[in-house]
Amino acid sequence: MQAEIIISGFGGQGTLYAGQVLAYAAMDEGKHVTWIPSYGPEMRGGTANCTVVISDDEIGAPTALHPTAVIAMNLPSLDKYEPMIKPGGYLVVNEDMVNRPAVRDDIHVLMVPANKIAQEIGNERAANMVLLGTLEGNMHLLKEGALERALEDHTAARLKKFITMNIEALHRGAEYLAA
Amino acid sequence: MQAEIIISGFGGQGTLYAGQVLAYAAMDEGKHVTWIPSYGPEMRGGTANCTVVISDDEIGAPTALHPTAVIAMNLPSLDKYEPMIKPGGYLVVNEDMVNRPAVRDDIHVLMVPANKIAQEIGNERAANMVLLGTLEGNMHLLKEGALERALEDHTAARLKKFITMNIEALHRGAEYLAA
Amino acid sequence: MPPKGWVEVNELYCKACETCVTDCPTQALAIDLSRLTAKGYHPAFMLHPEDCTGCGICAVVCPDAAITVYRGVRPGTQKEAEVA
Amino acid sequence: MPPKGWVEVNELYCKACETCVTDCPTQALAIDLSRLTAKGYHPAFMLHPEDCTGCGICAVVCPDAAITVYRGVRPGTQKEAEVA
Amino acid sequence: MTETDVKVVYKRPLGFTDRTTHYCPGCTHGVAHRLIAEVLEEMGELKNTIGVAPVGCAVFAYNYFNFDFVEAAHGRAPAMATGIKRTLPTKTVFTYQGDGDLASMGMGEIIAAAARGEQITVIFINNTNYGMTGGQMAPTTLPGQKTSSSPLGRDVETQGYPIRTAELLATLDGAAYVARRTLHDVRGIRLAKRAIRTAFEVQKQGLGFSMVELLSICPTNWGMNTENSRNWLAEHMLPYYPVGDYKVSTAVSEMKIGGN
Amino acid sequence: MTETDVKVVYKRPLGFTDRTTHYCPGCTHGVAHRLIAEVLEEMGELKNTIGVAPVGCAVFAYNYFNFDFVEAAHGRAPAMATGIKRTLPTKTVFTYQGDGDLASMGMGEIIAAAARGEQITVIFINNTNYGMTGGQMAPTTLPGQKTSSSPLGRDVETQGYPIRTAELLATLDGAAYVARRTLHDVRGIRLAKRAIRTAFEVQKQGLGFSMVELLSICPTNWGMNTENSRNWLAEHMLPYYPVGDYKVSTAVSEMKIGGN
Amino acid sequence: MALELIKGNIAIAEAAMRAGLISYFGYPITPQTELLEHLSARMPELGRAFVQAESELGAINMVYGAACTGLRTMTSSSSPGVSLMQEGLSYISGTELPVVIVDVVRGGPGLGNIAPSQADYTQLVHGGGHGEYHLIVLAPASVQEAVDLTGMAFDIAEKYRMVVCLLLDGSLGQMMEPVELPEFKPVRTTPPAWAVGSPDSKERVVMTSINIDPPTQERFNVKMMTRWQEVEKNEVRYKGYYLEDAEYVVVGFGTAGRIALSAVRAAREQGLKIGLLRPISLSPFPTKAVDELADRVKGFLVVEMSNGQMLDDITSIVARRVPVEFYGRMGGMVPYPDEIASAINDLVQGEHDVDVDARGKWLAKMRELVGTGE
Amino acid sequence: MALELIKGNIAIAEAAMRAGLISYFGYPITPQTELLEHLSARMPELGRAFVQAESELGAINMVYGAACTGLRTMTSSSSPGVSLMQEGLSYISGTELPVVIVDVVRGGPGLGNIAPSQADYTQLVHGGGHGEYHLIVLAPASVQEAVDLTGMAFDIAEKYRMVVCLLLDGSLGQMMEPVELPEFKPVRTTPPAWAVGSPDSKERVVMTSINIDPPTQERFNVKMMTRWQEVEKNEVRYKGYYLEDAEYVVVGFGTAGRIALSAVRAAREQGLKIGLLRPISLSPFPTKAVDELADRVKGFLVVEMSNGQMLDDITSIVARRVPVEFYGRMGGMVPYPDEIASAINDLVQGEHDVDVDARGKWLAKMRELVGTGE
Ligand SMILES: Cc1ncc(C[n+]2csc(CCOP(=O)(O)OP(=O)(O)O)c2C)c(N)n1
Ligand SMILES: Cc1ncc(C[n+]2csc(CCOP(=O)(O)OP(=O)(O)O)c2C)c(N)n1
Ligand code: SF4
Ligand code: SF4
Ligand code: SF4
Ligand code: SF4
Ligand code: SF4
Ligand code: SF4
Ligand SMILES: [Mg+2]
Ligand SMILES: [Mg+2]
Repeated sequence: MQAEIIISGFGGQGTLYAGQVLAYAAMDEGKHVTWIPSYGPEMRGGTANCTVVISDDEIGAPTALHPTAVIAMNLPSLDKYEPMIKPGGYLVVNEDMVNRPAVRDDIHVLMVPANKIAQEIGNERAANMVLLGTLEGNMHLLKEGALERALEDHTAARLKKFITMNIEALHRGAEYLAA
Repeated sequence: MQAEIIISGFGGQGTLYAGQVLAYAAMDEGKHVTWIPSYGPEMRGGTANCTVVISDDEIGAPTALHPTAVIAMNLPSLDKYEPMIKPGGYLVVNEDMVNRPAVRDDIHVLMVPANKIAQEIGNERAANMVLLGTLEGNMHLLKEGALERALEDHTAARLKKFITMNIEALHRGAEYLAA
Repeated sequence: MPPKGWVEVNELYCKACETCVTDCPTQALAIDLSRLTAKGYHPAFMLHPEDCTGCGICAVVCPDAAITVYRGVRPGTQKEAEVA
Repeated sequence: MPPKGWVEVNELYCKACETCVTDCPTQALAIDLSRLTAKGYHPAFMLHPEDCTGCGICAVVCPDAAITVYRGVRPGTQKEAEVA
Repeated sequence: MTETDVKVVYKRPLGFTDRTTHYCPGCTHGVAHRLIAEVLEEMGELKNTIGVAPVGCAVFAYNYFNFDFVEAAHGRAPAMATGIKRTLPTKTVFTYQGDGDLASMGMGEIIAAAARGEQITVIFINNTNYGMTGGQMAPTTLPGQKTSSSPLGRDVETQGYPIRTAELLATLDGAAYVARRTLHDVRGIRLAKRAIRTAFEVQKQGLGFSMVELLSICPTNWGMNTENSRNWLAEHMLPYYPVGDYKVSTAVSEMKIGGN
Repeated sequence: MTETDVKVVYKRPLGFTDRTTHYCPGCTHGVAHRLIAEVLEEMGELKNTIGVAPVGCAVFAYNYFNFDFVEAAHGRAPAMATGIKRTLPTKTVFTYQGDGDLASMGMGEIIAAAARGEQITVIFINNTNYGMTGGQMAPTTLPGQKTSSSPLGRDVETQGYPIRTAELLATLDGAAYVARRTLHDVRGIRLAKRAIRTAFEVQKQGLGFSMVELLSICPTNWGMNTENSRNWLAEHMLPYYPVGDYKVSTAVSEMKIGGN
Repeated sequence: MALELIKGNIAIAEAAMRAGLISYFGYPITPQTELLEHLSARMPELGRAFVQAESELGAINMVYGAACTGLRTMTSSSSPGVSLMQEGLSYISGTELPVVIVDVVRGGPGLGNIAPSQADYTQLVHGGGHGEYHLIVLAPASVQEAVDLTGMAFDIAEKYRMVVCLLLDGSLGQMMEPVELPEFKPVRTTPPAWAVGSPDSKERVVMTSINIDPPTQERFNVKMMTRWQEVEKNEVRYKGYYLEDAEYVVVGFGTAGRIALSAVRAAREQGLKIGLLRPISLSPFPTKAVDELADRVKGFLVVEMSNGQMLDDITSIVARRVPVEFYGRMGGMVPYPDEIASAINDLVQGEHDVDVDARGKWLAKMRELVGTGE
Repeated sequence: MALELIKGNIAIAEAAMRAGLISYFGYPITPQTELLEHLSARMPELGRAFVQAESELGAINMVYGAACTGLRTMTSSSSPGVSLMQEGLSYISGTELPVVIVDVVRGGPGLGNIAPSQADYTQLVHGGGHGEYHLIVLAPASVQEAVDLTGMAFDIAEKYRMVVCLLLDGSLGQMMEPVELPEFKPVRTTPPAWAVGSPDSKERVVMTSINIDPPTQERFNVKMMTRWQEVEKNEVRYKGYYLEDAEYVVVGFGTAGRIALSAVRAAREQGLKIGLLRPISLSPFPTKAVDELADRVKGFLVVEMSNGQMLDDITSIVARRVPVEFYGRMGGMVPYPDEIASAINDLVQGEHDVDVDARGKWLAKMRELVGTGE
């Protein structure tokens, strides 16, 4: 088993962090995992994305031209990555940040109003966790509760206070299931 | 025809300049010629030597392990170069600066009291020209008067006043003929 | 009537840094939270055009050369002002 | 009798720069043109040992740490002095 | 008052291209750029100028100025400017450098250029950190100031003291004009512009090396908004880096600036 | 007075090996060496010292001192000394550098070390030229002075002005003690020794960076005998490079020097 | 030990400290800066030396000084900064000192960009500084390998008193992977007898790279080259994948090597007999391994994130026995496995010409693929 | 024209001025200093720019700036100084600028000494700086050739907008030979249209080596490599001696090449069919010439004043067709013709093994000859 997941959005939307949560969870389950960001000269603004590869085996390339799944947190990410997803793969879209539906019909598409949901649970910045929840809720890359445990085990002390909210976000996201 | 001449002594004895006079003379006769100094970190003191190669042909090595001729202006130079001279070659020694005769008997040895002669003609620093005169007087590397013409044609303006004395030194040196 | 002025904020350049807003001596400027520029910023705009003296301070402090300052009365607004 | 001194010039180090000669306040030192050191220099020496005060100036200025300075009377010379 | 009385008090300088900058919102690199463009426009030097960009946040400066530009290796802008100026002595040549670039990596080059009295102008942006690489300690970082490579605050015992560059260069005989100004408020900016004008005039009149150090904010790496950054500059930087003229050679003090 | 009254007023310092130096006759590099050796002997630091030799005429300094030594790349001695001192903070570490080495090639390193308040001592030989390579112009070459690369005399218009290094470094907060002395006469040498002692004490007591600039003669490249060289130094160098203390931090001024 | 998810840059920093790093000297440069930043916090905590140098020149010469004490020292940088260290590396080598340096390579030449690259291969492997010397160059392909090689680098550096360089591309510096960090080693804090400042040395110690007398310098160079023969004998490292029955072999190191692994796996799934040789020590190079393969395989494909700097070495070893083809991306571009897979297909299906100008062929393809910007 | 007897260093300085040198920036270092000193007097006389830079870093970056104006510029140095220029050379190459640099090589590594050497071959030929770029490297073997190549260097540099480096060893810099200096060329004083400060350019000109976008950088690199193919096609230079009927060929450049000539002549006098190939352009290398010889001769002897840096290139080209042997001196030692003659004899009489480890064999011999100093 090997899965390649790209999480992409604006800087500040927490795409890199979402990828790390996924990577931690995979690591804790004994999987091979890589997390690699795109890094650019402009430290701020612009896009920020990362690729997480999860595998039962030693991982070769830490990037993928045809990823298994993509979380697109804004329109440019949707435009860029939708065409690249492996047939049969997953596309999770932050519906609140795009103005069009997905066009591919050979993949699983999940449109999630992540900003709204995050606002409902009290913090718009948790949209990344909502989408991650949707991804895992559909793909079952890891064991039940793995992401939640990763949040609990790997959140830095000063951020512990956000754990509950983030777990809630994961759960709300997981409720979105592909048709 | 190719001849390799090493001129060696203390810094300040004018060995490099003697080599240049020889090289100029050879050049003016249309010969191929190279002049190469040994150069060291200690700008002053220590030994100073140069190798002049004169040839009818394009010159390969500008140095020689077994030179055709050596002018040794002091004892270390005599010690170092005497053994290297090609059999049948020439060794011109500044007798005033060494405390031993030459030992080789398969070469032409010329012991010249160059300092004394130079003093006689008014400048101890002309010892180099005395020895060069001896060398050329015996080896006839170039046409008659070539060194004198080189001195006349290539002496820098501010040194012109020494030309007559240097020519005299050449002549006095040339009087020393190998037995 | 004191010399009047107005400014234009070029939204291509404005990055919503608020420097002009802070420094305008008459509080004529504000950030327009209702709009986003192409670059994704809420641009500065003239909240109180009537207060602008055309002093040029906003332009002097603007790090993005986004502001043009005019002195006189804004064409078009003159009439409105007269009507009012 | 004023305190007397003498110096020794180590010829291994002396390079005949004449600094000590120039600076000796009593002109006790000179360059020995009659001799050459192993390095080929005419070394400094005490031309007027009787004038040396042992002030140490020559050693302070010597760039080659060639000079040892003693105060007192040179062993051996004492007797001569007495004889004289 | 009629519509024909309308006067443009301020507009974007001709020395700028129409590209938007990559600088963070509020960053006073932009102000420094603008002042240079204004001065060169006023002096009629836009067509006669060659700029030298540094490695630092201003690495893309050449995109924003509307005249010839070259891009130097980190710290070497003064050497590069020297090469240009010696080759084309009638051109106006300036370097634009950050504090990491000029006062750390390129300290050798700036001192040599100033000592040589190189006829170039240097615009030096002191923002107390390495902006471009993410806010590491610079030679200008204040004692106790936290940066990404002085996480507990600059400890002068192990990390040394800030360098006051204007004061340092002012000791050199080749430096004709060395001044420090600030960009944190409107008065500072106006005075900065005058200093920049003087510096370029010094070059035009062949009076020697000129440099203007500009205190500048870095909201992003300082972790403050624009307003707080400007206040922080006033409160912390100004006392350590007083604005003023540190070197005005006799020739410069007698210089007449024409026009405008 | 009897033979037992004999007292050694001066002898070759213990800090020297018995090798003869390669310096030209009269060259005051030798005097500087001797003073260092004397001071370290007096301080009891001979066994605790690591010297850093430069590239320049003093490149072989390590042959003459009787303690641990390293040889730096041209200009980089302060960086190398920093590496040693940070690794072995209880050692006495000093660099010995010429004016080409320190004030040209290594200007970046010396300023950074001084600004860092690096706990090292720098002995800086100003002989107004590059001795080792045959007498080219140095940053310290005087206006009008002829050298092999300023054959018509240093033209300040194109070749710039001399750098007054002590004054320059004195502006830095990390520099605790910066002084200039001369080696051209006995009084100067005595004062130089005292300054060198102070500089090493500053290091020993951890008060910061210390440097002594020593005006030195180069008879060979100046083309004069020793005596004329010493006079030339007094006449031409002293006015341009006045001896004096350029920086004495408060802590240093309160420092007590024990012994001898 | 527990696994941790760490970035390559930070993993190397941690591994170095655990290997007994006493002093670090560096200068910020992307994509290496986190290494420096991490140590700026951690080294003082441990009471060890951290200095942000004034420049890479400063950094390498501080390391030079620190290495003269024989205690573990390191610097890190990225391409332009490493160019500035060339003089220092030659000096350090000429003084026989143990030093570890890290080059997190970015796109070049010149200022270039900060994206991943492997184009400092020749600079490090064949010597970017003056005179005769060698660096030992190790190229990890994963964060764990970076950690392991960092510890080993210090040991090897000390064993031979040479410079050991870790060469990794920017992406490996930025990538997070689970790693097991080693325990903290006991740290040497007193200089060994050969070093300056040692309490154990009988005579005073002088550390220098000058040999003003050419015969002495030549003897030294003979000694160093003899030592290098030892290194070539003992320190070759590489990893082979599917080599036993391989008909064609892909050669790639670091990130290019691991990306190639994906492509090789895909080829195996297609039934192609492809193997992968991933050099870990680039200097000394696994010459013998390539040599032996050249006797039994049908061809090679060299994959690099550069214009084929290792390619030249492979071509030289293979010596026209079988064709050597090349696929590289330059200037900060990272190949996808698919690109390598298609290059594998070209190799397998292509005509076998041992005289092939691999670089010329590839370049022609690149001109079509990406153009020349003209 | 009259012949003059001039030192290599000064001849190059004169030739550069006559070729239209507008600006020179340099820093003193033995054995190159006379070049700088000569220009310090002559350039101001001609109203041209001479600056003694603060360092080689300063010098190369001044040259970088001057080259941006498109007017002829040059620097010169020796080994350690050239190491310091590596960053600059990468930048200049990445900005496509015409520059001439002179490296009068001395014994290394490190501070080494100031005696003649050729050990900067890899540094210059294979690239001592970061990223993908090439220098054109020319190696004269006589003062006249140095003069001729200097003029040509400027032309080639401009033709390709690349760095051209003259590599000579210290002895050639110090040697006097009769030379014919060229006439003064008319000098370009206004920047061409591609350069900054040009009156002819329609748009403003920006000179930079940054391509922050990797695809752009990659396109640039493809363009530069394509240009390099042109250079390889057009600019290969070498001189052959007695090659027609040669059974064995000696390969050596610069001073080593001319010393080899003496040895080859001696061998011919003994009746041995020995030829000499003397590469003049080291980069691009006369690959084809060696390749063709490898098809018809019985063996090669490579002669260098280094540890065999060109040897690796010859070995690669010959690709085991015939044996390649090596004779080198290091650390400032200059071989005598007699030594090379005896190496020729060994080659002719030795056993023919194409797998010979030429460097290993030579090194073993060197250990006997000069020892390791241990
Ligand atoms: C040789 C080299 N070293 C390091 C770097 C990385 N680098 C890029 S910008 C920069 C610092 C810039 O800081 P500063 O000059 O203060 O400019 P700012 O970004 O603050 O305006 C550094 C270290 C580089 N590009 N080249
Ligand atoms: C990188 C480098 N550049 C240049 C040199 C050549 N070089 C050796 S000594 C020296 C100048 C030394 O002058 P200074 O520091 O004044 O010392 P002095 O000889 O006058 O005591 C130079 C330029 C070198 N060794 N290395
Ligand atoms: S100062 Fe300029 S950029 Fe900032 S908000 Fe005002 S107009 Fe916009
Ligand atoms: S011109 Fe003056 S008054 Fe008008 S908006 Fe700008 S700052 Fe305010
Ligand atoms: S000062 Fe020293 S070296 Fe000079 S002459 Fe006197 S003893 Fe000799
Ligand atoms: S000790 Fe004083 S008096 Fe005696 S020789 Fe020396 S300088 Fe002269
Ligand atoms: S990082 Fe700092 S200096 Fe750089 S653009 Fe942003 S605010 Fe300005
Ligand atoms: S060249 Fe000058 S500095 Fe060097 S040893 Fe001789 S006199 Fe002293
Ligand atoms: Mg900054
Ligand atoms: Mg000097």
